[in-house]
Amino acid sequence: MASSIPIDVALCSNAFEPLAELQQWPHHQSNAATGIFIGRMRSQGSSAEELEAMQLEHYPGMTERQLQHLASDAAASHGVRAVLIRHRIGRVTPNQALVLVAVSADRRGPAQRCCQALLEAIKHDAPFWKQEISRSGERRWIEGNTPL
Amino acid sequence: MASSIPIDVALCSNAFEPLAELQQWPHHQSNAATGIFIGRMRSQGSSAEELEAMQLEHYPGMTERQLQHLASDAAASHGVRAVLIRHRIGRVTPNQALVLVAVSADRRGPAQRCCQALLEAIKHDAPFWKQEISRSGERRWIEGNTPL
Amino acid sequence: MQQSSGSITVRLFAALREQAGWDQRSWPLTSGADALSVWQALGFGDAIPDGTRIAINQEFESPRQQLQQGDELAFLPPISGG
Amino acid sequence: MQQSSGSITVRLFAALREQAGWDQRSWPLTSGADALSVWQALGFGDAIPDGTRIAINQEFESPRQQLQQGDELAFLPPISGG
Repeated sequence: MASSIPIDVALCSNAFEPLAELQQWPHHQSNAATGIFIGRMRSQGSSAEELEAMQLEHYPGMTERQLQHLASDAAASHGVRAVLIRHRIGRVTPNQALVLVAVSADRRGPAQRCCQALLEAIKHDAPFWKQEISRSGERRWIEGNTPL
Repeated sequence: MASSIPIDVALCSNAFEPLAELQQWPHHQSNAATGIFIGRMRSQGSSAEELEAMQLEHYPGMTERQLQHLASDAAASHGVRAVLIRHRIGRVTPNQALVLVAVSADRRGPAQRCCQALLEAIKHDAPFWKQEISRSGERRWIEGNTPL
Repeated sequence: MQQSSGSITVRLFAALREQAGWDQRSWPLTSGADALSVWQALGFGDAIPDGTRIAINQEFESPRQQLQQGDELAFLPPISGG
Repeated sequence: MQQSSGSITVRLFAALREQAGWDQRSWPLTSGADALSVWQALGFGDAIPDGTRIAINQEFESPRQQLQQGDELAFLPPISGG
């Protein structure tokens, strides 16, 4: 299913401020319902060690197209009016924003459900890979996602 | 179930900017997952007529306590870390923000589910009453909520 | 009529307030009174309509909860917040 | 060995890229080749591990999808975005 609604997708190679991105996105001001998710980097790694940073690798070209495609599918199947995605790439430090998903719709149900479903789709079907970098300099690739 | 996490509840008798409220709320910057909902007034009423405004009545004292109580219950049952609620009262015009709910947690599932459940709880169990005012000056009390 | 034993405050909101033409009044408490009996005594009808809820001292309560001297009893028409 | 009929580009990412020591190379296309046969010919093992996905020309595909001259074939280890 394709969708002709406004879909605004960007990869950010530097730190981004989710609220500033939303400020630039007019749709949350003109629709009755907007669901938003902000995900940030944890300071502890998958083995509970303190992290120095994380490296976020992606597949240039495919990742952008896949995000657009996932957003368009989710928008069409939930009947929403506008979608925003920001996803960080490159070197990230604890507490920096990793992902922002915002969905505007005429009703709260579609806005919330679409936001939730799109976030899961991004986590499972957009080519990103996280490598944790511990304070001692050890690097470890994360396979799969944290539990829902 | 009571909860000792930060719960920030306020009724706003004047127009409020959801992003400005979030900007003042530190928890979305320090937790891994934040779910947010913004609800705005529709420009069309329940019979599809163009609205001039809406009057939002509440029960002073009970409404604030009930919001606090609903937030505290939802926070405890979903295991989240911080909750913010803003709800408009008084005369509202189309597109103005009516409600803001934000929930921060360590994981995306609790943040999103708590935000969604708390919004439903507010809609059904917090004493607010909407009166639509059409452009021709007709006033009508709304009974119940728009479908989810 | 049962003997009066103090008074309560009755509060109305939204459509109910407008229909009744008042928002708050003191009402004599008769022994054994509950929200339903006050609703009837106020002349609002035999039954509390579906969706109308009762608050006593600003907490939701059953319409059969017995009232006490000094209680604030509120009749809340169907809620439409959020 | 089957006859070569052009070439494809193979791309690796994340842990797989680091293990192999390269991220992109040209690879001769043999007739009937698919992602699984290229995986084996590259010496990565008999089977593509669970969770590793295949993209051909930047779209997800089955590992048994037949490859064409000029295709970009990518092996994607388990995704961890969001």
